[in-house]
Amino acid sequence: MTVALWIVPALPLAGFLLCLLLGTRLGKGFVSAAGVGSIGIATLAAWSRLLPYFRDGGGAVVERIAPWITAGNFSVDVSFRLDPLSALMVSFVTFVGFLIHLYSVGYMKHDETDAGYARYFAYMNLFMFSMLTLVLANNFVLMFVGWEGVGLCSYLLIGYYYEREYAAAAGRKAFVVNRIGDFGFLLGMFGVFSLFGTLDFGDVFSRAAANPGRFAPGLTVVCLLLFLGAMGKSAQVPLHVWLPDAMAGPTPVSALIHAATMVTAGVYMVTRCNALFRLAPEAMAVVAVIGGVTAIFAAVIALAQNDIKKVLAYSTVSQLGYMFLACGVGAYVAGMFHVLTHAFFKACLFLGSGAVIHALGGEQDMRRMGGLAPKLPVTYRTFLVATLALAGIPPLAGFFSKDAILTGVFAANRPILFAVGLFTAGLTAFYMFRLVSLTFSGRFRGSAEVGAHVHEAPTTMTLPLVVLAFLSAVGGFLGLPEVFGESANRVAAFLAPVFPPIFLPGHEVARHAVSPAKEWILMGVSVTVAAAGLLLAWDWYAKKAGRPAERLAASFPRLYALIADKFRIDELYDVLFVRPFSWLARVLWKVVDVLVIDGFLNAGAFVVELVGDALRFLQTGNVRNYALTFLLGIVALLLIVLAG
Amino acid sequence: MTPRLVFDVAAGLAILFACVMVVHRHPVKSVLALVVSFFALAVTYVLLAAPLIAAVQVIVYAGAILVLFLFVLMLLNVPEEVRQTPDRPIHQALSAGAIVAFAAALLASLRAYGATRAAPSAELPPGDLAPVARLLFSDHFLSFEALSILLLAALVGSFVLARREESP
Amino acid sequence: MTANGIPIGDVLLASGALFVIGLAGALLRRNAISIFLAIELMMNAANLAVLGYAAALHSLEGQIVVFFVIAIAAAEAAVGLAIFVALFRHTETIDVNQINLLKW
Amino acid sequence: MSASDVGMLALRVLAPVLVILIVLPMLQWVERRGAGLIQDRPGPNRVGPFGLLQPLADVVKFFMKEDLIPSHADRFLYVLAPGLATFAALTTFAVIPYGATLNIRGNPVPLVGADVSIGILYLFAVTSLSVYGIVLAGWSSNNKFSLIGGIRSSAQIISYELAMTTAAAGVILAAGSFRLTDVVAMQSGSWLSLPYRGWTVVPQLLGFVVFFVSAFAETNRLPFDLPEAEAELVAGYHTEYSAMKFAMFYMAEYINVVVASALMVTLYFGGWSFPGFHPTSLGGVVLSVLIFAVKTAFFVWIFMWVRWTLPRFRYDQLMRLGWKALLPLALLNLFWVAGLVLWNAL
Repeated sequence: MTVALWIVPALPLAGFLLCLLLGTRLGKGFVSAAGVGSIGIATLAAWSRLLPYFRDGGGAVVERIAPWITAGNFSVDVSFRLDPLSALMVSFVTFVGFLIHLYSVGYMKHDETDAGYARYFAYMNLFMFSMLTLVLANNFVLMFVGWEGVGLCSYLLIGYYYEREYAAAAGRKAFVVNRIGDFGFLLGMFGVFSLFGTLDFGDVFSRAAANPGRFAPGLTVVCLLLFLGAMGKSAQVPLHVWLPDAMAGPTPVSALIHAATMVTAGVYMVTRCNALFRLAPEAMAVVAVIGGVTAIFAAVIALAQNDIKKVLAYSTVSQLGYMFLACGVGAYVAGMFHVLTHAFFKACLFLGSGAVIHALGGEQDMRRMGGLAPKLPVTYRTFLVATLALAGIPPLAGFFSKDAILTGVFAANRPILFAVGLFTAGLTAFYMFRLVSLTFSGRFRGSAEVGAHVHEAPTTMTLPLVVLAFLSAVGGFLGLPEVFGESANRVAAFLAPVFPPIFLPGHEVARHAVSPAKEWILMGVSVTVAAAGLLLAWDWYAKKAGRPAERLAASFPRLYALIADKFRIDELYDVLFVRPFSWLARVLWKVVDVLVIDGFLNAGAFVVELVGDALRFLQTGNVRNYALTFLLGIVALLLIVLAG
Repeated sequence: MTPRLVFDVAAGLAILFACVMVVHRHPVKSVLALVVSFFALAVTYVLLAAPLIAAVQVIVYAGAILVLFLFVLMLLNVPEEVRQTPDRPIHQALSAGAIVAFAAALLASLRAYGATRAAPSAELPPGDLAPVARLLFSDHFLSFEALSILLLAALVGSFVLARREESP
Repeated sequence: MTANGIPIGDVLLASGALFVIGLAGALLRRNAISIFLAIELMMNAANLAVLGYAAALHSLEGQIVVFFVIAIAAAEAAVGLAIFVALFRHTETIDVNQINLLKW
Repeated sequence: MSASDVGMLALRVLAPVLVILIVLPMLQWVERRGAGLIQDRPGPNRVGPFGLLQPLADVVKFFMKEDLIPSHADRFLYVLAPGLATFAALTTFAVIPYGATLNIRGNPVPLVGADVSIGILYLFAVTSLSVYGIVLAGWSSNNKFSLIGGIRSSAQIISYELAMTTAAAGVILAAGSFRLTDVVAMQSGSWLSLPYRGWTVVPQLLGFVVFFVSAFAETNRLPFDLPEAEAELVAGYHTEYSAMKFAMFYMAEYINVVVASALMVTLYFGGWSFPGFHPTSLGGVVLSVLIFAVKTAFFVWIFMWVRWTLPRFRYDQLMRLGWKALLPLALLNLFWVAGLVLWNAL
């Protein structure tokens, strides 16, 4: 039996409605069953469809549910699309989503009231619905619905602890920054429609591929606008500021939304539109540069952060930069592959950090951690595996995906970007091992009281950790480099249909751009760099308890302060945008609203009052007076009629 | 007795008792005068080939509405209107003037338009009910149903209005 | 001429007379119920005119109209009298000169 | 209109009225003797054989008594009220057919006062006017018992008129006419045919029951004689009346009983008709009048029988019965009849 595609997003939607409407009344047991169960069933449903698809491969399957908007020659359907790209996304979105929901049961159980618990799972289910809609959409409009849906859920879940001022502010910030990106996406969508006359993915891409010369000129702008949307969603410089703050939400939220799935929607969208981007080399260049800058910029900031989740957040930003770097140089497969592996290990890292925070009763500052390895054995081991994967140590997943990206950049003949990527790889290894060292090795630096209560997380939390760690370890074998054989890169082979051949001079998809020898050398270099960063961090923080770093920071105090303050981007925005707007708003309020608008109203009211004061003497309350007046009016009318 | 004569007598009675109704200071007597007036009107309706309306006039107006008036008057035990020292003389004078003006205007317009605008017609067959009923339940069916809802609303409304407020 | 040899002008005259009488009652009486009665009379005067025209024009629609007017008068009387009962309970009078609560 | 026509008309109208006026005193005798029978006592038996002349003696007494008018009463209305009551009761007879069609020199003469097309409407119109007699009597007496009796009566009559009219609407629906001769004609056919042409009481038993009960309330008879409930209101609206005026109320009540009975016979029991009986000759017509009289007498007797058998209702029970039981039942009956008519069963 084939499961219809719409079932997959519909199940989380049902879970959302159940949790929302009945959750508070029926209690946590019901919410757990409905919230996690719906995702579980959706995962099963999706995989029952995906397994044959992975086995047999195949082209795009479009399932049309209903016409949605029809106006003139503009028509939009509610229709879902299953092709290798969406299949890949759905496979890990459902699966990782399910694991994180499972983890949430253990993580949220003791913290929240019934109402809060129901709210949490309702939002999470709504998020899953939106994300799956985004991924499975067959046109830009439906994708935008999912796009906005995930943005909304992100906002709601960041502000989940809305009673805390900073959480509410972080949610607001995420929303506002995302709006900038969404604005770009909308404009890009309009551009696509004006260029192609349709918003259906299949039609747009086939038209673009069939007649590249005709559309190429306008596409640069359209692609840049679309990429603006992707920048907002995927936290690329300079719209990256919301993601670190988003850590104010519960940790499973950070893992699911702000690491594994939602933030990669931008990469997914750019990859989905590769047929357009490949026709706009200037836009591609911008994507690559923004990606590279974001990668190194965020990695540098991550070096100096002390909050465990902030480090991971900047790491996420940095890795997203990698993905865009890949897309920008045309290595879409590598980018998507990194999306996949990143989902595994970053989710694992976030969930691991959640376990640590959980164990320490809410403590997030690494300066008050340390020596947790023996107390949290499962968490420590899984965390270590995920860290090694992220750092790019073979044969773990991160190594292969990152190597694919670097190879792609190298092949695209972008030496500066390659250097940036390589250096970032080293930084990544460094800050991740700094994190591991500070957290798990050495001695415990927190208060004795907290230390006494440290305990391993419950099974619902450790099970997802183990599964994700396992996937982080072996996930890389799905996309072995080409040196291992022509068909070793299963991901590339599987995704091939998504990249339609475009016959335009200078735009052929490059294959075998790098010789096997060069490829081996590149691997060696990247492993060396990663290992160097790793060992340095190990040496500084595990063995010497961070003293070299302190010395280094002391010798460049201003630079260190700048990095620790995240290059003061927030402050810059505050001066550039927030304050002028706030000032303008005050002017509008005090002057325009109070004086002009209210003034008009008050003047009108004053006149009415005056007139009313004068006329009220006519209202005697005596019905006979009214009747008499009435009659006099009629007599007058009759006379007019008779005279006329 | 020709119909013409009957009409004149009935209309004359209607007008006469209408005058009595207005002039009489006791409300109960007023109601009774109005009953007679309406009864006479019913007779004119019969002569105008509308026997159904005549019957409805008697049943509803004389039999129900005016009984209701009587009922309320008896319930409230409304006293005779006492003639106070001139009751707002300006109002009375103005009213009288306006009424006279209105009557004159009415008469004038009657002369100008009334009689001439009606199409002359032959003898009307004695009113049969079936065509009226058919019209009522086909063309005016919706209004008829709306009317039933109005009556229900009036029933509920009057009940609510007249209910004695329960003492707290 | 209308049915049974009765001239339409006579019908209208009778109707007009009744209407003016009703008008006088409505304007000059002080008892709320008497005013109400006068209004009923005015309504009947209108009915008479309508029936007169209906007979003259051979139209049954006139009878329908009057039928509806009578039914609505019934509803109006029920509600109006209920209001008077409530009012009388409250103010102990139905002299409209003394019922002038609805003023500024 | 020739003189003989006018004479015929006068005869047609006046004959039943005269008959009733003659029969009325006898009814009183029947009622009192019946009461005696039911209550196991002799009843009037002094004047004449079996007290047969008692009515006559009563009439003489009523004429001879002093006619008092209370000083605080509204004289005009006080005098008008009994006349109004009697008049309203008598005029109802004008439209009830009391016999088959007579054939005089080729001219069919239906035995009915006035065979008008709105016969039943006329009946209800006059019935609704009969309230005035009672209400005015109660009010003009200027006596609290009378007033309460009058108000009760008007409320009662208006309330039950609804149920009664709605029940009768079923008959009108079946006959397709307001004309009472049509109603009788409808019931003088076959009981076995389809559409059914027998007495209406069979298909409309529910309607008849409602009409029957309402008739008691409309005539202010026990068990619904609240307006004159002697235990609480002395004698209700006619407390202050005496002599001939009292006699007129008394007459009005009996006329109403007869009219109600005649109406029930006409609407539900085939009027003057009888299954298998189709009068053509003069003798047949006379027989039809007799049949009508016997049927009516039967119902008159039931009125009396009930009076001496059933206890009185309480006022709120009376109202509740009228509004909450009889009216819905009458509506139900109307739906039932409408269904029958729709499916050509009537």
